[in-house]
Formats: sequence, structure tokens, C-alpha cells
Amino acid sequence: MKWGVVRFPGSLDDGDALYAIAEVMGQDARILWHKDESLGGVECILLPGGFSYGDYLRTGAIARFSPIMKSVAKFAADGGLVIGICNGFQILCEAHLIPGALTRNRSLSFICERVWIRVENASTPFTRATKRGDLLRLPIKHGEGLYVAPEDELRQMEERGQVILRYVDADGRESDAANPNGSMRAIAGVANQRFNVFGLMPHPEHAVEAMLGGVDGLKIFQSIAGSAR
Amino acid sequence: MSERPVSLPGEPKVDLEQARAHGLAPDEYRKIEQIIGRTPTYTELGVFSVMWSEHCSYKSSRRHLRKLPSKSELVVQGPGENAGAIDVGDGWAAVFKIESHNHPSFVEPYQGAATGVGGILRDIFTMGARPVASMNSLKFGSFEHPRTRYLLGGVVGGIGGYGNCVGVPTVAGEVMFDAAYNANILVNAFCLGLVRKGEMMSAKARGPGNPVLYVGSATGRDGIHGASMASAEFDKQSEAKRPAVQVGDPFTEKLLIEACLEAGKTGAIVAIQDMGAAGLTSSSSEMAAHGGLGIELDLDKVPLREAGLTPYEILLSESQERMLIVAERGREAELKTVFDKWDLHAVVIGHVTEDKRWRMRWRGQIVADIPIGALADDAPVYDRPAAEPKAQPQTKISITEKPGTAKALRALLDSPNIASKKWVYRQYDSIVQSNTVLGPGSDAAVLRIKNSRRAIALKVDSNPRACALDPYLGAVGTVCEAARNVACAGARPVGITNCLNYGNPERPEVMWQFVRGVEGLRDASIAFGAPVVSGNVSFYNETEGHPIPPTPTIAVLGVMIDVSKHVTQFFKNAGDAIAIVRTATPSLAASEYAAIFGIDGGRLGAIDLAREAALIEGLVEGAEQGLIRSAHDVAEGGLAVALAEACFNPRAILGAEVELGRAGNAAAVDFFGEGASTVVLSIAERDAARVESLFAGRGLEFAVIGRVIADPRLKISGTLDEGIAELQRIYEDAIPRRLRGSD
Amino acid sequence: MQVKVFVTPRMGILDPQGRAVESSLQSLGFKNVSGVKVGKYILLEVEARTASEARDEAKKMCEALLANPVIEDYRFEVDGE
Amino acid sequence: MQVKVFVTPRMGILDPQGRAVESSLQSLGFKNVSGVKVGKYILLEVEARTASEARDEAKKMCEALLANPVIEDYRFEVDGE
Ligand SMILES: Nc1ncnc2c1ncn2[C@@H]1O[C@H](COP(=O)(O)OP(=O)(O)O)[C@@H](O)[C@H]1O
Ligand SMILES: [Mg+2]
Repeated sequence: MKWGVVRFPGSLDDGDALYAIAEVMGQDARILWHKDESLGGVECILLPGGFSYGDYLRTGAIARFSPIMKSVAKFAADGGLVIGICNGFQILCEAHLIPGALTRNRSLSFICERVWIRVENASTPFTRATKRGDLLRLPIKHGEGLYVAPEDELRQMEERGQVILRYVDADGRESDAANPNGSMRAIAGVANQRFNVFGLMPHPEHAVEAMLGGVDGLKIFQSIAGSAR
Repeated sequence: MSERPVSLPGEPKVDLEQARAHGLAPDEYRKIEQIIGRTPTYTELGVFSVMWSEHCSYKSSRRHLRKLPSKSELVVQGPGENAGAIDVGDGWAAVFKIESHNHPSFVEPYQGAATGVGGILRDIFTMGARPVASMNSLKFGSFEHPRTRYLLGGVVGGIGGYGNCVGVPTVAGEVMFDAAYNANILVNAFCLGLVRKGEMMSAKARGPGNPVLYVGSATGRDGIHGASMASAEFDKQSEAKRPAVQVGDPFTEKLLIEACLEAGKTGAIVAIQDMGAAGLTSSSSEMAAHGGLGIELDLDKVPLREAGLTPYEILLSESQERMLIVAERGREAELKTVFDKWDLHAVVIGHVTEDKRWRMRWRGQIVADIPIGALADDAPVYDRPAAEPKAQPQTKISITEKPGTAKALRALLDSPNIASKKWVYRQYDSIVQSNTVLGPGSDAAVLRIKNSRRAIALKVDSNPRACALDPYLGAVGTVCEAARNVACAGARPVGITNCLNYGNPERPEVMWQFVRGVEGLRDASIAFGAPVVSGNVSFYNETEGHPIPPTPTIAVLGVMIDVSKHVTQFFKNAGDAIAIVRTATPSLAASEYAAIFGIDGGRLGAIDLAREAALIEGLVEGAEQGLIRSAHDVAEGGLAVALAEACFNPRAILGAEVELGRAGNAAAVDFFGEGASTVVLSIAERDAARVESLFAGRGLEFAVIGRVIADPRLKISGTLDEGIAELQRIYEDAIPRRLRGSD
Repeated sequence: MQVKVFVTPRMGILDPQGRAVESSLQSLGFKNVSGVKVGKYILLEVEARTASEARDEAKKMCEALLANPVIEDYRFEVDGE
Repeated sequence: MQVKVFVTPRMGILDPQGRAVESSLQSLGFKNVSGVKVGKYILLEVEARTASEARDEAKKMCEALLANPVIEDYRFEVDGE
């Protein structure tokens, strides 16, 4: 599969995502520059973590208007696979490619730690290498990861299976203490209605090597790689 | 050819009084007049006042810092450039430095700490190195002091806010609370970068005629306070407009990192320097002086954030996120293309000259024209008197009853100085860049080097209580502790950077503390063969005549040949033997136990540096041979606390059962004593003899004291038997509990 | 013409910042405070001939960038109105 | 009584948010925009008998917590005045 990792000004985990896909997984991956409109024929686009444009005003609000985002929106409309991690998730929300929004953590502070994530829907292109109910150990690192959406919309999203990942405790149970940022319904990752656009706050690209603390993130990338059209 | 520099209409008259108001001593002012052969212009006076300030000139410390060893086979760059560099193998050099941002952080904790991080980052990427890791050392007043929570929240928020946004992981640090810092907090920020050995950049200007480029943020009136106190009559309006603090913009810094590193690859950069203290003045004059050349700038070309800045303000502004570049003539456009790509200013504002003068033009006039050496090389150097104080340092008088061991252990784990600093480091991105093998939470941080088996280990330490008792031994002990932390992780210490935080050097006692501190640092550095390649001095940390305790902050860089051999502080397997190895006997001097329970801990014991080096060597060899399952340095709180911490394995909570001294006979000093350079090891039963010979063979005291048990309890000598979960709860909640404010 | 934009968290949306400010104020002794909300205050100069032209511009800017309708409400004032 | 507090970056202080918003607006085609500043807008209910009592409280709150005088200016309005 050919991957494109978008580099916005202020992207930080772009190199890490590239490393995970190209060096660890051995796949074809390249950087896409935010000022370009061409996607270079890639089959999956990854919007990485970071603080695009300093995340001034609102996270992802300015990056959404980068020239490349026009092409990304079109690519998504054509059914192409798009994954947004952390800041990438925030950008996807701002671009209305995914419902909802991400706001400041309940604690009001940045949180960097490993958390447990439960897979809620394993029949998506992003999770097909997992099973429903699987627990993944993934790091989060963000100041604004509290997922919100209107209640009725949330209900519909749940019914349609768009809630893909949830924060849980080590035993796989939801609890207030296991919800690190206060997200509604402990949501850690969601997809659009067509299931070709996926946003998540945890960082799978930072869980691809045992030496660096775990390999559960590979499952996400393997799922995507296995979904090549 | 001499157009005479002029003061501008409306600028105050320059005389001895004005010089004094700018913080220059009468002798210093006379020397300036003598050097330039006339009365300086107002702009020139301002420029001299900052360049000759303690902060820029190191006038009180310079002659002492020369004593520090700065050479070894591995040193790629010693003191003299923006940061030092050490060869860490496989073609890589590690560039690193630590710097203080104490005063700004006290005035505005968030922005003060944030801009401290920004400043130290620039020192690193100026050298052509990509910043890969940050650390910080923080000292606050006592937790009960009304400002402490505000300062703590602001400083930690600022470090995270800046560090997280530039994508450099914060991997280690230290935090201490003590009433001695109520009115003078310390914020010391460290950064390390990696660069291919031949690709380091320099700050030495070369090639007369080469253009000088200004890159990065526009210049505002930020941080001109040093000199501004003098200019009240000059323009009350502009005074009101001058912000007292600098605000950082980490987003621009991130762009600047990428742009500068990319620009470096073009080969069109001759020299590059960040604009730090004294901004455009120091960067331009230092680059020219280091190259033995002159420089001429046209201040009208400097990008400004707002209209109406005077040359005085432009030259002294400390606006953040700016760099100065000397480019190869004719290749400006290549560089501009790179900076355009990153949406940053890049403007030619002058050129390098042959005439060894620092000449500034503004609106068709010359506002400063000074021999280049005058600003840096001719700055005064003082040999300030140093005298040991007559009064012995105060030791506390026993006021409390001796607590039982269990109670004492709980109290120690609940002390914010010992308790988990997770509340702090959870706010820092410690994993970005995918190199963090071991982040905050163990003795030292370990970072792998990509495409290499090698790794580096880092830790920063300080021990002001010990330094207050004996500034020499305290400094020696601090270096030992930082080196030992790095060795516990399995890395060999190879380089040191330091930030020397002291009171007012014009006081002989403070000067004595400083001199003794430098000597301690020197001796320990020699003993470990780990040279001091960079550093920073922060004087005048005092309020109303009360100086802080001497606080040399020491960061040590270690190198590991094989990253897979790294060691953490946590017990791994039930049944493993627990051993201690140490170089001396513990005491309660300068201990947290003595501080908490208000007892006289006595005096510091001597330190045998040969034994310290042997301990480090034993630890590194043990790790390299795969003989050590865990190693944890005994620091604040002594052995009992270290044992508890070793049980707090995030992956699997285990227990420990040990005997101290003769059964049942152990005293507080055995449980809680410090200062003995002790390491708690866990070892597979079958390897115990080999490990013993590793240390005993080096003349060190080694003893197996117990074993790791599956039952999650800490059992010591039959006098203490506590559940690990409960101890850990106390340890983890001590800081959050205090911040919640519910007792 | 100066335009002032006020952006506030939407009703029903969690406002952790507002809550934190409220509880800090209370612990500082301001017991008679409630309903704290923290939003954004954006000042801008718009070159426009008439206030109504400025208003049109302001509205467009709010919808395009300054507020996110999923979580925020906005209103604005054009100076001199 | 409702109190509205407006907190803005002080004159001369770097306002990276304002700058980012300004350049983003301009690249969105709002070329006639300048001088963007981003501050905070805080709404609160104060139980007070008179507007002047509410004003006193508001001032104290601003100075104690809501604005950071080193880098921010503030002003406030009490509703119904
Ligand atoms: N300000 C900080 N920033 C990042 N990490 C910190 C900070 N303070 C403490 N830590 C981490 O917490 C752990 C305990 O610190 P410390 O008590 O200084 O260790 P030690 O007792 O080994 O010297 C270490 O891993 C350290 O790196
Ligand atoms: Mg320590």
C-alpha cells in the first residue's frame, strides 16, 4: 500500500508515523507537503499529530484550510482511506470529515501516558486486524482530546457503529477514572458514516516497537494495509 | 572615513550618572570612555551595559570556570560555542547545554519557563543539531507558601506548553520544594541535540563582505528591562509600552528549527547564532568577534513588530525566536527560499567587515561604532573576594519525638520532594520522535539512536541541602549522583553540563560558595573522566539579603554501547536477590528525614572519588554483561524509600524482604540515611557471586540484603511490614493531594 | 472599523475551563459567583465603507474560521453602531 | 447580575494567536482585515444587590485571577448598566 503522511507547519509526529510505516512495517510511505495539492497517487492518507499552525484559535482550525486539505476532502469523498491521529483527528473534525469536535481535557492539562483502548467495531478498514472487544495499550499525549458531539448525533453514531475505540481500564471496563480526558461516552476514536475516514486521539505510531513500550499500534496499520483497494 | 556616531534627539545625556543607572560601575564607565576615546552615544551605553552585565560577560565567574576540565578524547566541542558536544559513536555528536531562566519564571511562571525552553533549544539547533531531548530542574518554595502552587502550575505548564509544541520530548528532570526558594525559584532547562560529526555549524563569522541575514520573528519591545530602568525620563510613553516579560511562540520556534536545519544542508551558511540575551547586539558582536572581524548592520532593515522602535530598543530587544546568519556571498537567495518555504522572515540587514568594528546605522546616521573586541573580550573580569563564613551553617535542633519506622517511611513517601513527580511529567510529551526507551519515572532517561545499537542516558540533579552544609562536598556529591543515575541505567558517563545558581557574588560568602562549588565540580569531573563541555552561571538569586542555598545543577550524559542492555530501577522477578553496593556509610546529614523531622543531621561525610568512579564502572560493566536486573540509586529518603520505589514497577507490583544491620537492630540512619552513594540492585540468584566480585573486586562494600517476593509487601528487618499498594498510593498522591488542597 | 467577536461554549457543551475558573473563584472567597463560562474575545480591524459591510464580513469570518458551530456560539459588534 | 469580562493581551506583548488568526483570515481571502488580537471572554453571574457592588466584586476577581496583569489588560461590564 502507498501511504502519504501530510506535513503541516507544526506537525510533530509526522516523522514518527513515517518511521512506523516505512521503517518498521516496510511499506511505501512519503511525506505530502501542506502547500501542495497533489496527493502523489497514495492509497491512504495519514494526518499526523502535532500542533499545526500552533493550534492557535482552536486545534486543527487553521490547518483545515491548507491547500492539501481540499485534495484530502475530495480523496475522502471518493472513498479513499484517511486516518487522523491526535492533531490529525482534530483537523478532520474541523474539516467536517468526521462528526463532533475535540475540546480541552477535563483536567485542563496536557496528558502524556499509556492508556487502555477497547475496540468497539472491528469490521472497519482501520480495525479489521483486531477483534471486537480487543484491548490495545496505546499512548495518548494531548491537551485537547475531550470528544464532544450532540447527544442525538452520538446515539446515531453508536447505532451505526461509528464509535470505533473507547477508553477503558486494564480489565476492559469503562469508568470515569479510565477516561483520561473526559470524552463523551469515553470515545477515543470515531469514523465517518462511510467508514473510510477515521480519527483517533491515541497514537498507534508510538506503539510499534517493543523496545519503546509496546506494539499494539501495529494492528491499526496492519488493518489499513490489509484494506488496500 | 569616520562618521561620528551620534545620540538621537530626545535621548538622555550620557554621563556617569546615566551609566550608573544602567548598572555600570564608575570604573567600568571610565573604561568604556577610554576604549572608544569619547563619550558613548546613548545607544552605545545601552549596548555596553548589557554586554558587560554579569549575565553576558561572566565577569565574576570567568576566571574560576577556567578551572573546569573540558577535554577528553570524546569532546567534539568544548565551552566557547553555543553548546558543547561529545562524540557518542557511530558518527554522531551529542550537543547539549543547560541554562537558567529563574528570574523571568518568578515574574511570569508560564512565559518565563516557556521562553527558557525556547532559548536552550536555540542554543542546540544553532549548532546544526536536531534537538532530541529536554530535561528540567525546578526549585520551588515550600508547598505551604501561598505562591508555590501558582508558580508550580505556571512553570510546568510553560515547559509543557513550549516543549510539547516544538516536538522535543521532555524525558527527565527533578523538582524540589524548600522554603529557601520561597522568594527565588529556580528553573533550569536542558536540551540535547544530535548532529553528524562533520556537520556541526559554528558561530564564527568569516569572509568580509558576506551578508548578514536576520531570520525568524519580528522584533518588538520585549525584555528591554535591564537597561530600561534608566530611561524613565527618556520617554514615559515608550516605557509603558515595553512589556516586562517575553512571550514565547513555540510554533514559530518549530518552524525555525526545521528551516535552520534545512538551511544548514545547503552549505550556504557560514555562521549562525541565536539572538538570546541582549538579542541582536550580542549575536552580531559575538559572531564577528569570534571570527576576528567586524560587522555593519542597517537597523532600518530589521523586521519590526510595531512601528517606532528606537535603535536602542532594536539592539537590546530580547524578542524570542530570532536568529542571525552569516551567509556565503551570492547565496542569500538559496537561504531565503528555505525560509520562505517555512513562512519565516529572512532579510539581509548588513554584512561582515574587515575593520573589526561593530557599526550600526539607522536612518542615515551611525548610532554606534565600537571596536569589536570592546564588547566581549574587553569586558571587565573580576577576582571577587571569597571568604568562608565564620558562622557554621545552621543545623536544626531536635524538636520532635523519633517517629516509628513505618510512620517515618509514610511521611517520607508523602514528602513532595520524594513523592512521584508524575503530576509534573505527565504534562510533558516524553515520547515524540520515537527514541524514548526509558522516559521519566526511572533513575535516568534512555534514548536510542536510530540506526545504531547505541543509546544515550541523561539525568539532571542537584542537592542544595548538602551544598548548604558544605558547598564543595555538596557539588562533588551532586555530580556523583547524576553520574550514578546514568550508570544505574547502564550508561557510561561521558560529559557534563552545569548551571551554577548562587546568590550575589559581591558578597564574599557567596563567592566562596561559588568557588568551592566549581572546585567540587572540577574534581568530580576529573574523577569520572567526564569533561564539562558547557554550562551557565546564574548569580543574584537572592531577595532582601537572603541568598538561595548554593545550587549547582548538574546534568550528565551517558553512552550505552548496546541499548538492549539498559536497566530500569524496578524489581523484575520474585526470587531475585536484592543487594546493595555503596562507597561509604550513610548519615542523616542534609537528608529529607532530618528536614522533615527537624533533627540535626550532622556534617557531611568525606567522598572518596576513586571509589565513586569504581562504583560507576561496576554498574556499567554489570549492565553490559547482563548481570543486573534492576539498579536504583538511593537518593532522598534513603534505603527504605529506594526499596519501596523499586517495588513500584508499573508492569508488575512486587514486594521485597530485606534485613538491615543486625536483625531488629537497625536505626533510622540505616533506613533513611543518605549520602553514601548506595545502589539497590536486583540480581538473578545464580549471578549474585559474579556481581559481588564485580564490586567487591573494586574494593566496594557489597551485601545481599534480601530478595524480591511475589507478595506485594515491603518487609524490613522485622520492624517494618507495609503493603506496596498503600505505599504507592501515598507516593503517587502526595503532590495531587496538595494541589487539590484537601488534606 | 473595529469588530469585536465573542465566542462562547454552546449550551450543553462541557466547559471545563469555566468550571475550573468558577471553583478557583469560590476557593478564593468569591462565594457569590456562579455560571462561569470562558470563551474567546477576538478584536479585529476591518476596512469597510459601511457598518453593514463590516457586519457582513464579520459574519463570514465567524462562520469560516472564528467559531466552530459544533461547540461554540458567537456574536459580534461593529464599533460605532 | 451578569458580569462580562474582556481580557486582552497587553499592548506591545507578542500575541501569536492573533497573528496566526490574522494570517489565516487573509489567506482565506479576507484581505481587508488587520490588527487581530485574541483574548478571553468570561461570563459570570454575581449575586449582588447593586450594580456597583457587582462592579467591586468583578474588579477584585479580575485582579485576583481572571487576568494576568503582567501580560494582559482587562475590562468588564455589569449587565443592565
Ligand atoms: N521536572 C521534571 N521533568 C521531568 N521528569 C521529572 C521531573 N522531575 C522528576 N522527574 C522524573 O521523576 C523521576 C524521579 O526524579 P528524582 O527524584 O530526581 O530521581 P532520583 O531520585 O533518581 O534523582 C525521574 O525519572 C525524573 O526524571
Ligand atoms: Mg534526585
